[in-house]
Amino acid sequence: MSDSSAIAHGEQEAPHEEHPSYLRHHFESTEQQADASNFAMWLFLLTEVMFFGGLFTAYLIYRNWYYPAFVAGSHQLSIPLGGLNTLLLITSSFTMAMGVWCAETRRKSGLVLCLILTFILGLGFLGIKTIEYTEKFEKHHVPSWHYSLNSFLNPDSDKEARAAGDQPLPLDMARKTEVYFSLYFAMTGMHALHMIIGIAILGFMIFRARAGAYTAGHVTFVENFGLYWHFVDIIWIFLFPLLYLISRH
Amino acid sequence: MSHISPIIWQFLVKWMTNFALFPPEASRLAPQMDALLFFLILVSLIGLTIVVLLVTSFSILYSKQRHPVAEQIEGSTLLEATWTIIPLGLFLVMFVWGALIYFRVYTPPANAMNIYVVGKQWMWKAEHPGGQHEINSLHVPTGRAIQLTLISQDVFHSFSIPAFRVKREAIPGRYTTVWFEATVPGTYHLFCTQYCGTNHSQMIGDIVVLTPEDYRKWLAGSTSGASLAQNGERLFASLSCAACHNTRPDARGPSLANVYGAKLALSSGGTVTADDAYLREAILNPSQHITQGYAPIMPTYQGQVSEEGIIALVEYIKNLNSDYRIQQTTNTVDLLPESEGKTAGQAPAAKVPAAQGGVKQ
Amino acid sequence: MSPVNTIVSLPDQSTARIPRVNYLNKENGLLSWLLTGDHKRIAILYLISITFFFFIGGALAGLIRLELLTPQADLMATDTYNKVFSMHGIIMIFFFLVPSVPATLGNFLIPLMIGAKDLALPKINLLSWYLYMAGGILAIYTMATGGVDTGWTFTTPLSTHYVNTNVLTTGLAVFIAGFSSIFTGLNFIVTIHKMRAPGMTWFKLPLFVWAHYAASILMVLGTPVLAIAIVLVALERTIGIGVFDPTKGGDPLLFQHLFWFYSHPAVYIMILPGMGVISEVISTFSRKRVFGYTAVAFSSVAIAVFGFFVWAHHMFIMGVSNYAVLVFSLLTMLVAVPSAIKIFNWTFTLYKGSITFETPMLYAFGFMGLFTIGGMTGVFLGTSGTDIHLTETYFIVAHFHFVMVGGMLMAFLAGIHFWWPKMTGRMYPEKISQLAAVVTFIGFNLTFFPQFILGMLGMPRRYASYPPEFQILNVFSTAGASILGVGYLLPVLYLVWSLKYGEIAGNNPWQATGLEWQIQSPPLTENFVVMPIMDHEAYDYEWLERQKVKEVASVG
Amino acid sequence: MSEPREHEHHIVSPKIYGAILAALLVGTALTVWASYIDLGIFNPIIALAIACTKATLVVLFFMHVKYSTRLTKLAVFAGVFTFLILIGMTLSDYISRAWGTW
Repeated sequence: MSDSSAIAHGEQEAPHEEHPSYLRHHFESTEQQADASNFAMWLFLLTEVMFFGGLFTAYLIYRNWYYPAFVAGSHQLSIPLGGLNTLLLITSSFTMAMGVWCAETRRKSGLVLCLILTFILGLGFLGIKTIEYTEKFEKHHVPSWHYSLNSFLNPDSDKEARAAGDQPLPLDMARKTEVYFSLYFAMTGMHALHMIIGIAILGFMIFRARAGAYTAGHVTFVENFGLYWHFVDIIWIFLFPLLYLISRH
Repeated sequence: MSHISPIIWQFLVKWMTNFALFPPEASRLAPQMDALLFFLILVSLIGLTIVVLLVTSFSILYSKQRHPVAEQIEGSTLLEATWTIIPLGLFLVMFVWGALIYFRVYTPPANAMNIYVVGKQWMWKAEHPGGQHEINSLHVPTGRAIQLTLISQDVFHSFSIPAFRVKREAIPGRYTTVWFEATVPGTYHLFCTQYCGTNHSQMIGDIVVLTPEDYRKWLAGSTSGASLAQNGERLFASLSCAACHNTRPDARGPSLANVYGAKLALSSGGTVTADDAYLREAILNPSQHITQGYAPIMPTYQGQVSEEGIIALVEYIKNLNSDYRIQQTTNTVDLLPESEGKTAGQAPAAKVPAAQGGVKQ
Repeated sequence: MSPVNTIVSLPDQSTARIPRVNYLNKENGLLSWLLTGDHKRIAILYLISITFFFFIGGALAGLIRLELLTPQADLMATDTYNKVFSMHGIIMIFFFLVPSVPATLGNFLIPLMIGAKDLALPKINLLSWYLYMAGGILAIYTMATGGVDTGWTFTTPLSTHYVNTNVLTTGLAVFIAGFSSIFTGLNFIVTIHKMRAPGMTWFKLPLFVWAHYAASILMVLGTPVLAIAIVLVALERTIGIGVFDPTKGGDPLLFQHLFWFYSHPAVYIMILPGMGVISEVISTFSRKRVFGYTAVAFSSVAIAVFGFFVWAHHMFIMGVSNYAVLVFSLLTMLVAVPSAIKIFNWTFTLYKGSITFETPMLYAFGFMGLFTIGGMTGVFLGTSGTDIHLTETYFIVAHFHFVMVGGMLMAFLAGIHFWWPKMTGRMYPEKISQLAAVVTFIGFNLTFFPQFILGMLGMPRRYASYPPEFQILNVFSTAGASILGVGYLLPVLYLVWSLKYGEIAGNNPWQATGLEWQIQSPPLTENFVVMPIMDHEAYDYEWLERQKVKEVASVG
Repeated sequence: MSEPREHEHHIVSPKIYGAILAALLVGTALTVWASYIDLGIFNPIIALAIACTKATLVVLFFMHVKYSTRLTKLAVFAGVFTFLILIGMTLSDYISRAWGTW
């Protein structure tokens, strides 16, 4: 039987020099490998865009239908906390970008520092999110969870609503705030889930980075994680104005 | 297509119906739908025949025995353009033709007699304007445009009458409409075609098409005493709607007389036509439907009135519209049981314009 | 030399041997399979598991047909029937049709066809198989512990508030399987972009690869929308958020928008790879380059792109706005055109060819006939007027079974027979497999053609009992299903038999031109010993002849 | 093998990262500030415009798309495009439902 060289004009590969240990057998060059995994990461982010796309579609429809309820619901959120979270997340995106730069320029301690900072900022974000969620829980603004319309029917009895100068909503519209909070929890919840996954991976990366895994020329993993982290940041960049900043004047 | 040869057409449809290959045609719309269906079947058959003929003849002509060496052909832009443009043209014809029929099925004529249908797991409840209730059956007269206003109490259902070629989804929380005009007396299938849970396949019933005389008898025999609008009036009073919706100059709510079908200016800006769907929404979600010049003080009745109750209210409000009342009365006068004596003679004459009203052949 | 009515050329059976080293025997032991990164081994894993799920789904289909033998619900209670058809749909769609050709044949062949050593992301590839298995086992588990009766469409508010079966676990199973599909598609796209051999330009790619590329785009961009729709259903069912709940102000139609945004492109995910198989088979057995290669390649991409614009044609009578119906109906007509182009291009590939009728070709002919019917009846449903009468009846059932079973399953079987020698190194038995192809075709038509008439008559789908006048056609259908069952069992038997007793196939039994046929069968784990260089067009049979002449010359 | 790379792997300098961070922070402040002013219909438009600008900055610089191959740019474009189809075509139904029957 003929062997697999049946293609007569296959070109004999140049006897290759020692491969870097991270080059997997089926790639021809490290560049091809890096390219491929980078592109794969981008495709994965496309699926994430569409995943959140469904939520944004729902948001747009109901915001058009139940605008007063969305305004009143939005006024229950705290801009200082939301704004602080935006700052934390944007800064963590910056430290992550710096981390990638450190890895590219082979600065091990810089990379570890950046990753730890990102880790802490991410945890801070989740901490504040927890505070916000707890507040919603205490005020019975979690859909279906003894959901209370009090803040919307009697805004004077409610600190946030009074501060925003809300007028009482009619009962039928007040009920629609549940749709707002459904979307609020679905959107921020899905976002927080992505944050938790990201932070878990970050923790793993910090250990590997201290062992010098990413500063030996193979930075794909850090780069790809960076893409993921920035994507999560972008989602928040949209969530913040859409959920927190409806008609604040 | 029916104009090509009515005789062949009749033969075709009768024959196929007889052999249970095709449902009976029992509405004015059915032949129009069937014309398009036969066109589609014809195009499909021709297309399929072309493909099968070509494949078979090529297989015979160019089998390896007869044609040992293949001739390499790159392709042919002209041929490919042909089988891009011809199907596209045919599909566009189908699109236009189909869209015309679609409009016809879902655009009831103005003078149609309205019957309300509520779907719930697992039955159909029909409410006639005269107050007759039916479950899992629907009695309709021939020669009269009937509009169904459908709503579901729980999940999606679908009201399907194959013999009339009509079907419409009953949606929770929203009215949908469909109309038909039955032509042949008889009993036809009513199916729920949208899967709706355990007893989906038992959510079936009969559409009983009666001649106007029989229908009159049926109406007289199954009346419940009060018409739908009268039920609505009673409900209107018991919910104290008239406390605000009255004609006094200091009324807190707009008067509902002649509101049905009117263009209303809303306080949120914009205008809206007050149709059935609007009236229902205004009862359940009033704050989004405040008429200009009134304060948003109306409470919601969500959870306090059943779908049947809302239907009665809507019918009552519709009947406050003098045009609507007059039109419905003149339209259905020959069908009212008590009018048997005086209109029996002129009924056929009155029927013709009504029958011609909706559908242009 | 060779018989006139076949192109099969096998090596001398007395001396031929399966290559000593190949991907099947490189490593041994169960673990070497379960931890493999080799795309060919993963393809085999997929093939075995997909066959398993196919027969589970098939058994459920058998139960459905048996129940419908009589007008009353006498074999099982209506709620059992509802669970059976729901699980039939879920298993067949998410665990058979979506992964069928891509995950088995695509996985096996794409690297071979483009001259790569493996898919770009072997570990992700293995992960996607594990996800598929996790989803599949969860689906079987839900079936064993009570099943689900929402239908495969999970329509709200039925699925969120009105049934008390295992919606959550089934949803989770579909969710997981969805990610398996996303990873497969992602892997294909990266591989096709980044791993092509030198000289393998886009327009030298086999059409099989083009079709998979188009399908992969749909997998990557469509599936996540299904995922979020399922997540929202799950949240609505568990904690009661109000996104789809009409009593809380949500719109149940929104769920259908999101669901069909995936599930309509999903039918193209299912059919496009099948079209890829048909292109290869028809070209090989008529010894001709595919007629209008570029048109066929671009029609795949056109189907993928337009596929995203037409989803609301599933909702014509559901209360979407009439204007939207117009737009979506028109776009549906446009997406029908590329399919018509493909059918005619395949037909004209036969013109002036040199045709032989081995089993894959018979299946391909079956595909062309049945897919033409399936496609044309799709136009009945895309035409908004006739859709009113035909939707939600057995016409729909017949239509998508013609496309999915008559189209995709025929293509799958064509592909399995076509590449069986490459995958195993042995030929399947020709006569009995031709018989199986014919039996399948007859059984299929007998099963599903009566359902078109049932649909015309108005018999609704998903009915456990039906008016007695529909019985005769249902009896025909059930009778056909039993023939169809035989047609599907036969290949399993003789293909397994051929693993040990089949003739040795040699490198290129069909004299085909793809790169995968130029290497040993079964291939080495690393596919190519030397990096192949693509210096000829796809489907260049003259190049193949020259190669043979050269080989003879060099040996002589 | 693959498309010829248009650029060698480009390393973005920390200075640019710093500038982007500053721009993002300013954008955040701006969007909060703008939300307190009554601009009528323009409130959501401005909020979205700022968010889109910020997202674009992140994509171009933090995610290196500005220095990436055409393929990556195409992928980003495809994602945005499909996202817009999902939103646009779904909304087309919801918007035209309000137009009434005909």
